[in-house]
Amino acid sequence: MDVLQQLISGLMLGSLYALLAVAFTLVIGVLNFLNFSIPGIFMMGGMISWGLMSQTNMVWWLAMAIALAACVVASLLVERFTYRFMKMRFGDATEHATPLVSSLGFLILFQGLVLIKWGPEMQYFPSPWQDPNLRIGELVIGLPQLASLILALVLVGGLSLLLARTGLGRAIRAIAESPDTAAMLGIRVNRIVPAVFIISGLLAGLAGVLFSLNYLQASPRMGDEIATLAISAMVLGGLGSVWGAVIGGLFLGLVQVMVIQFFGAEFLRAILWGLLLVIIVVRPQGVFGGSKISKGKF
Amino acid sequence: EDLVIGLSMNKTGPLAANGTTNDVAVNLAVEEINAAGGINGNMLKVNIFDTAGDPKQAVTATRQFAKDDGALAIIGPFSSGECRVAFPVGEREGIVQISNASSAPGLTEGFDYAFRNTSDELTQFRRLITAMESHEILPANVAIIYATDDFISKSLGEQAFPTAFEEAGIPVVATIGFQLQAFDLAPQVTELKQANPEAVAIGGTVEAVQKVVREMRRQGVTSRVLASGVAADPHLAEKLGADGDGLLYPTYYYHKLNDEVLSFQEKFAAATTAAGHSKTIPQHADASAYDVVHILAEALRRAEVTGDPAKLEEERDAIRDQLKSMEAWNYSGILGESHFSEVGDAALPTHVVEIRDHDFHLLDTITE
Amino acid sequence: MSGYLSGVLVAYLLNLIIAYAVFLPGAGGILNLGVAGFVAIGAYASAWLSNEMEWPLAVTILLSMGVSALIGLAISFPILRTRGVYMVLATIAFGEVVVGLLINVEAIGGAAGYPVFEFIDLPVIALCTLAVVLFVVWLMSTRFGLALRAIHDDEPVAALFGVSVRGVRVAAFTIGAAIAGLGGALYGHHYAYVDVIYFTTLVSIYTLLYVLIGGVQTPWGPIVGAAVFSLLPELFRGATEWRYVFFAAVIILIMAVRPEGIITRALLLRLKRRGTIAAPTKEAAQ
Amino acid sequence: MLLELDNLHVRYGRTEAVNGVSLKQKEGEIVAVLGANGAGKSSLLKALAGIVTPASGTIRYDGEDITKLRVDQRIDRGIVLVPEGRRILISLTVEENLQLGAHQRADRSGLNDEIAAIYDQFSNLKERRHMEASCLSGGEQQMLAIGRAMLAKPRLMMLDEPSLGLSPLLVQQVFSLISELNTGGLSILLIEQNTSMALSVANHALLFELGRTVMAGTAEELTKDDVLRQAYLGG
Amino acid sequence: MTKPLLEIQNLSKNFSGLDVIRDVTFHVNEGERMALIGPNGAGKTTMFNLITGVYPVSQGSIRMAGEDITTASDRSRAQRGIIRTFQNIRLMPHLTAAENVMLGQTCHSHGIWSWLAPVGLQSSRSRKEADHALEVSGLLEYRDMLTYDLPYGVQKRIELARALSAKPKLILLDEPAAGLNPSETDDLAQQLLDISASGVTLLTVEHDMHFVRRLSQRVIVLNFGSLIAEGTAAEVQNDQHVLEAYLGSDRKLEEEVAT
Ligand SMILES: Nc1ncnc2c1ncn2[C@@H]1O[C@H](COP(=O)(O)OP(=O)(O)OP(=O)(O)O)[C@@H](O)[C@H]1O
Ligand SMILES: Nc1ncnc2c1ncn2[C@@H]1O[C@H](COP(=O)(O)OP(=O)(O)OP(=O)(O)O)[C@@H](O)[C@H]1O
Ligand SMILES: [Mg+2]
Ligand SMILES: [Mg+2]
Repeated sequence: MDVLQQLISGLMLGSLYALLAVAFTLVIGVLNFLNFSIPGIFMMGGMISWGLMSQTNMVWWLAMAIALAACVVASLLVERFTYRFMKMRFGDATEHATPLVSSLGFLILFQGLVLIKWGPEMQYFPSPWQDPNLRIGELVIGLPQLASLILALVLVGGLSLLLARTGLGRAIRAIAESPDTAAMLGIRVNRIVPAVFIISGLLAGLAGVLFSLNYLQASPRMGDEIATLAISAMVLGGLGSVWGAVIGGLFLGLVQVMVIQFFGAEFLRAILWGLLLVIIVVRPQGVFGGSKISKGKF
Repeated sequence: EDLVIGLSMNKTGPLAANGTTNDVAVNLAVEEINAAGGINGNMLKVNIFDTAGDPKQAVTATRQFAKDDGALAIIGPFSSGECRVAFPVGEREGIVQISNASSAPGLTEGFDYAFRNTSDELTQFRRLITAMESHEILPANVAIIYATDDFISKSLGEQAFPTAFEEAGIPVVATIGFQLQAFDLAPQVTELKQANPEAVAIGGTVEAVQKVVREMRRQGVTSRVLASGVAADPHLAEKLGADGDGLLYPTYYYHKLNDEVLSFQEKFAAATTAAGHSKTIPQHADASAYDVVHILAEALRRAEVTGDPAKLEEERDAIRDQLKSMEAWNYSGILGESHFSEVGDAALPTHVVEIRDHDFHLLDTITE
Repeated sequence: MSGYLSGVLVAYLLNLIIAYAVFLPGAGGILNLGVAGFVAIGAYASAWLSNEMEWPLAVTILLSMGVSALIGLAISFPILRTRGVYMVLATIAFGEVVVGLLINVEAIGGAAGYPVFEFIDLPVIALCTLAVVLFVVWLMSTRFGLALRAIHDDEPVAALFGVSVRGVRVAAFTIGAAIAGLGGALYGHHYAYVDVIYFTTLVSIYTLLYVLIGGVQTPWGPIVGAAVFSLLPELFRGATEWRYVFFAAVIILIMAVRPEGIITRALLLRLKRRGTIAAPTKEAAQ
Repeated sequence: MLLELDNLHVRYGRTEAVNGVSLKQKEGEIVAVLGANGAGKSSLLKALAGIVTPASGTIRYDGEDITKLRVDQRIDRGIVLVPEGRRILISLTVEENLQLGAHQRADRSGLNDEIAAIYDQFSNLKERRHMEASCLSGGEQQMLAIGRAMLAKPRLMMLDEPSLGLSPLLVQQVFSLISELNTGGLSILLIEQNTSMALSVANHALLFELGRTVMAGTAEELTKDDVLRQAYLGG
Repeated sequence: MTKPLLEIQNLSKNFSGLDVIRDVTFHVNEGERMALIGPNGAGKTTMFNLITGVYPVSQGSIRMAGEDITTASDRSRAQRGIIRTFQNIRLMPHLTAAENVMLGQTCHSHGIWSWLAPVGLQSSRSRKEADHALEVSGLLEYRDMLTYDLPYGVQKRIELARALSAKPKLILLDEPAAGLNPSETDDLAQQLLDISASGVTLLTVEHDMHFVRRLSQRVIVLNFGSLIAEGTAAEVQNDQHVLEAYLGSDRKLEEEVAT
């Protein structure tokens, strides 16, 4: 029974990694851009929902909708000042380190603003439901986590179809390789790229909301810990492979739970990252990834 | 001549949750002292330095106070990590530093100029057990869960808790670790559940306690929770809601203790609101910082300092000597009657607090 | 010197040393986000050697650089197999493993951190930094530096002109690790305390950030980048909690205006050319 | 008039790449632009395609002022460029590259036949249709670039050095293709280093130097010109 | 007495099942000027990639100056004197023209000191050599400019200067005249003849037959990865297979291209 519970816990934890990993992989796989601001957007999803609910007594669904809208706006802001700006001046945003550095700047900015508004404490996130858990006998499954797993799978299915099958997908891949050439071919780069950022921001924000719902907490630093693991999940899955991101996320969740169970949390860091290091070194292009390797130079 | 005191604080940074309003408390005390005529006719002046929790900046702060500002003494640094690097600097410069919050064991040991207005966790936790014993609510067995990558939490989980439980003859049925920053504690709590303890002692910060308790209740673990002094927080009851029922913790600052404390709270609330803070209820670190100012003022008074730059060195030493012999003062602040021990830790009364029905209740106060 | 200034300066100089540890492999296109791991190794090694062995400081510092370099050398072979973001992650993973291991070694304090008894003050740190700057500037002007920059631009072509790509990359990574070790050793001896939680990936990320802000095309970049990072928040000290918001805004602004870093080769060449144009009479006379 | 340029200027920072060029092209004509390296020929085409914004001057196309239109809007109107340096997307397959050429077309019927026709024209591409374009040889990439532009169904096709890197046989093939397309009614603006080849298919030609037109006339007039012969026809 | 410098024996290369080079045998003599021509996709660039060690060979052998270099590293081939230019220019964009040229000298840097002596200084020997090389090619004015914003023609010339500064025995030129106008092509041909006169062996891939005729003593023709003809330019140009596969049978147009 307990092993089963541990397995479920692992998968559920992994599903949050997966959702965030998909947000990362979209921007990096589609646009070749490691967007460091995503943890900040994730955090805003949770914190803004909390802020609205606790400070203005707004109903939960409205608060979350507004929070998600804010995340989308934030993501577009990042697009405007990193990607678009670079594209306008240099044709290709990803040949430079700018997006990397400025998106990190945005992370600091978002965190700073939230800190000023709400202070650094971890906040209690009120659950709109009596018990947001599915209970089957002794087993407990977090519904928000289940939702993120299903959401991740559905979204990923849709996205991978979109990318592989439609003309839009082709256009996006063209932009990924060379925005300049894509623009020359008449692809509306300035419309498609924001769309990708909107989706990515929405996913990150949603992951943040689901995180808060599940762990009943929100804090200005809630993105820090989960982000590195989401990035790892993405890389493990292979850059730009949306399915890879999901599988990578679930895998990491499971590994994490198993390490804690069998070795203890004090060795989690060394074992988890050691394992990652070995995997990357043995398969330098990700486990499920194609051979596509980010061109990102600086 | 103004008498300058430095305040090394965490206005920003990862630990700002407990540090960000310390300056408000300090200013409150300074205003009171100055309004009452200052110290031997001289006004007290506080210089503030935000270290953002970064030890490097804490060193800069101590240096600035000691060398540039001509400070007589320093309040702070705030955290244990900062104290460790800043205490040696203060020692070299020969200036007193009184930390208002840090509680890692042995921080002040070996330093002549380092003090703190707190004490180690073992003493506090022992008192918690004593209180439980006298109220006949000692558990038959306990489990320990603690953050392995944080010094204080780790010393709680591996030293303070086991020692105290062993002394009281309570068997520990499970010891489980987690990482301070971890947000998902499901696997640990599942393990906890297997051990089925009557009470669970949590070694971790306020946030860690919240996370553990929430996950425990989610998985249906109903054991009583015992927390430590680092988890003391006037918001804890509200943050935990019904999940917090039965939780016990020891603290030096109990925010509902007496009228003196309540009036301090009122002043603090007014001052923080005026300064635009969202946090208006003081925590231990605030109350402690407030007391430290009064302690320092008294030390300055007794040392008959003049603030004359030429005599800075002697006066700094005189302040230290006064603090060393503080037991003789019979000083009492909002944290209660206190003095510094041989090594520089504070000897303060401990209040054991219980959370029931979304609120705090004082179970007992223990002095020895 | 004022205590405040010396405090800020020490922090700047230590940041600068670590910046060069990132810069050197970075000039060859290797992103090292595990640099904090090497800093930690250097800090603990030197602390342990001087605490337990009671060897002279110069010896322990050199040895700690050696230890860091050796580990760098060993890890460089697997890490340099990877590319792009994978390399970023591999180096992050390395840094995390170092922290994850050190925090469990009780002999050097574990999670409690480790006190260091021998003290090093500003003058020595300044001298060491100067040595590092001169060393890197010199190294970048040698054929080794040229090869490194060529590898950054186009690895296969560099190989076709006789550059030992692997050798140069391994050397750059290893020397970077040694410099990081030096930074760590100085850190430990100055602050008299080392604690793994101050050598996490975040430190590496910020270091890379300011190296990139300064620019990786020339060895002068880190000097400016580290200054932006260490001194700018000081300038905004008065703004208290808005301090980091301003700082972030400035970073975004700088990158928008100088996407390849503040100091680029093109900039230096332009300045140089302006210099020669400023003295045209002499050339005309020849 | 299909295309009318009036006093067009293109600048990159301080470099004046196109310096006051005027040009008229009738529907169904082939106009060749000749000139040395760096004369500003490519910059002119880029301005026409909307990739660079002219500093001043106007571009009229079919009577409409298109100076301020976006690239995709110009493609909608049938202005398509085969760029200098091919600009193939190497991570996409050959077929995907071709389809990208047609991605703006509203009418997609018959696209497959058209793609098949391109494969017939350039048999190298057919064999490699599902391979990543990164595998293509230099000349094959050039074929792909031309095929991609054809699939956009242009009215005005602009070719920037189409013969670059092509074998003599293929150069002939491309030029007869140009003639053929032209016979079908397509207007062509051509940049070519292979001056004699260009003049043999063009109706009109311009000679560029430092961003200015220094000579213009019918292809025949220019073929006979001594100065041109000396400099560009290799004696 | 001519002796072979580069010998290609039964060389084959396939990329995941696709035969790109099929059993090709030829040699280049010392001091010779030879051309390699063939239709697009015939495998010419691939041949260069095999000779310089960019790709491993599938079958066959490559010998340089009598030594087998089939499995030698790209770097050691450069050190033996095989240097090339590229069909698509590949200069280092963040290096100045002079530094690009200095990079060419790298294959003759042996010993730790040649790696650790500053080359950036105006007074260093490398720098002087590079300046000299640029001056000879008429490129001195670009010495301290980064190469990415230089005109195409200039970049091509810098690439050649870089190759020459490696003091090659054998230089492989991949479409050196592409994109140049006739007068520029002429200058290039003259420069290459001078280079050849100084004892360097040339192997050129080029589609401009006029240029090939002027430059090359001997021509080999690849088609679908196989060698289909070998001889002087004139001989090859009249070969029926070559006409069909490469030059086209439309003589009139061909003449025009050639003259
Ligand atoms: N993006 C750019 N930035 C700066 N200068 C440029 C840019 N593109 C072209 N130039 C400069 O503008 C001038 C004209 O360039 P353009 O490419 O239009 O000439 P061209 O006639 O097509 O030459 P080529 O025969 O080499 O293709 C040249 O001096 C070139 O260096
Ligand atoms: N890495 C590769 N993978 C698969 N096929 C390849 C690869 N490289 C080249 N090819 C194929 O091999 C053939 C020969 O290519 P190569 O570049 O050698 O031709 P080329 O003779 O130089 O042609 P061109 O004159 O057009 O440059 C081409 O058909 C090309 O598609
Ligand atoms: Mg051009
Ligand atoms: Mg080729």
